[in-house]
Amino acid sequence: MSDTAHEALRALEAVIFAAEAPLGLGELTRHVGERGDLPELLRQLADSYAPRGIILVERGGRWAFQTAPDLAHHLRPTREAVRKLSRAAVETLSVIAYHEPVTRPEIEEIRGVAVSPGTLDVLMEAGWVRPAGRRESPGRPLQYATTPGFLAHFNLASRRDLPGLADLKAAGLLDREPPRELPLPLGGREE
Amino acid sequence: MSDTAHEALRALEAVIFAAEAPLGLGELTRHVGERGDLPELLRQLADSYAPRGIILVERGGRWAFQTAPDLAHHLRPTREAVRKLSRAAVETLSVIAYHEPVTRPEIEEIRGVAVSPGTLDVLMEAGWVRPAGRRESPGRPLQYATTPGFLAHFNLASRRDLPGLADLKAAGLLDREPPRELPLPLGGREE
Amino acid sequence: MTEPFEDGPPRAEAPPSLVLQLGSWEGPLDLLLQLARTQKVDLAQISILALVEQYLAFIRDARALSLELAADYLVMAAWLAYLKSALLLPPEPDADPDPAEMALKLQFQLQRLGAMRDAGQKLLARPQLGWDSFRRAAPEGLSTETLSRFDTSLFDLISAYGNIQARAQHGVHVVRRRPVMALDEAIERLERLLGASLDWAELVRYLPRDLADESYARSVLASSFVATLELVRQGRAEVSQGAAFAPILIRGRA
Repeated sequence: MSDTAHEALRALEAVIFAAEAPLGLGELTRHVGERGDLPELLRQLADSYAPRGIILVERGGRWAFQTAPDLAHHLRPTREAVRKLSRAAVETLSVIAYHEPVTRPEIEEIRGVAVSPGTLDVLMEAGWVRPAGRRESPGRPLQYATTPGFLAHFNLASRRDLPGLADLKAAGLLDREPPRELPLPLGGREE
Repeated sequence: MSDTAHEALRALEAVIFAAEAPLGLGELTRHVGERGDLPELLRQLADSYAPRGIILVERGGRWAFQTAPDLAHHLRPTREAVRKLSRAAVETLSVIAYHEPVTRPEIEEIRGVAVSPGTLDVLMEAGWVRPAGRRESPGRPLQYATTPGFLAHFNLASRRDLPGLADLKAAGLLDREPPRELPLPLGGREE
Repeated sequence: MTEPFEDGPPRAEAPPSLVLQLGSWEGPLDLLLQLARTQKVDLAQISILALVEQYLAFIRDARALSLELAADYLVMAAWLAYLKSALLLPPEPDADPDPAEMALKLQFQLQRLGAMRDAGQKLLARPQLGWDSFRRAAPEGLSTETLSRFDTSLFDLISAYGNIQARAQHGVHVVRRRPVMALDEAIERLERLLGASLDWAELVRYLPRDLADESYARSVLASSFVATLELVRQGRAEVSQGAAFAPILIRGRA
């Protein structure tokens, strides 16, 4: 490659790199001056970047650098974080598991406190709860039920494997005093 | 070059290219994974960019792409972007850079005048100077040091690249304490 | 050139030879450094005695011209005058502080300030980011996406349900219905009965008779009295009482 062509390529890549937006041929010429066959130079530059992690692309007559599409996972790597469910969420989940399909007012009646919108979202995000159609009753409220993912996570063959009230009583889980730190349901809103 | 090394270089260049600020080895590893000798890969990548209009630079242990300095005339904005620093600010900056971490009384002793309120503010606002903890000495005075942004702005790979640093050190001019307590009557105010 | 003021007002005579630019020095050390540099030798080889002479001469001239000098310039002058006399005297072995050492320290300070000043200029001469080299204007940025994995055991689940049931058992509180006549009911009833009668009549005549439940009878009386007041307020009834605790009379208004 000639020295002039090399210098033209260097100028082009610097200008495109530092630009705030993709540049058209006119803007490129204004920055690097008349350099002969600009489209041909841009093609050469794009070729030289093709195998790299940064590539030169044309979009509607404008040129810009971007990262190679196959490397996107390095720019947004995922990380797994273990999160604890809030007590409100665990309770809501248990009510759905024992009573499904169940509507939100029913969950609230059983728990004795209102269910905040975030609680059901978290359970659906966890993949344990799904909307399960509407109840054919006044207001047609949405019903909720558990998912196969719920059974898998808790190692249950089916919902029938959940201990019944009698089992809970026998296991002492019904007679326990409520935990000391249990917030009083003043005003009826959880947490 | 092996395919794995090639892929590692591609991932590195994409991540550094997309980053909003220079990246250190830890951040690079988090994004591209364990890829063997990262400093060696970065050196290879920097070499491959050396003749280009975009270069890979190390600034205080962090890596970034920037345009080659000799191409500034294609890129320089028409307006004056660099604000003029006062003589006091330039001198205070060099005192901090060559003596860091350094307290305000030390800066004042070296310069022979009090540091006026605006001077350190301007340097901190520029992102070149930061408070760097307190000296464990009577009064626990606050110390100042330069930032990675300072190295980046002046195109220094590390503080070792400060102009004339080795000579000044050899001449004993960077010693914190002068040979002995000096009874010089200083304490004027700078303009 | 006969007009005396043609070229502007008369000027004071130019100062002798030394050009005084007070205000352009950043303190006495700065002035000393500038004077030292006029010696045109390495600061490490500077003649402190000559430098002291220069400084004192400068201060003398400034005072002769009645220029206002900041106090620290004068303090420095006094100190340097002392240093000068100490340097000129025959060396005294026990002098404290040792004048030669004081001179060395002054030299050190000048060298150090000179070095920092040069370093600042060298820094500014370097290629600068945003002027000589440029970063990307709008990088995409990196981010890490977090996938949540929820950690809840079957025990957590069933004990939570147990807690709900336990709460329900402990917490049931039923408020027993108390026999009352609601205000709405009393208004509606009184309005219906009054509509037929435009004659004064005692309020009690309009109340249901044979009320076995004492507390219900009191509720009926209270609600009906309030209902009366409400109908009067609406202009649909009139109420009258002859004296305190006398029977309350009401009638409807057409």
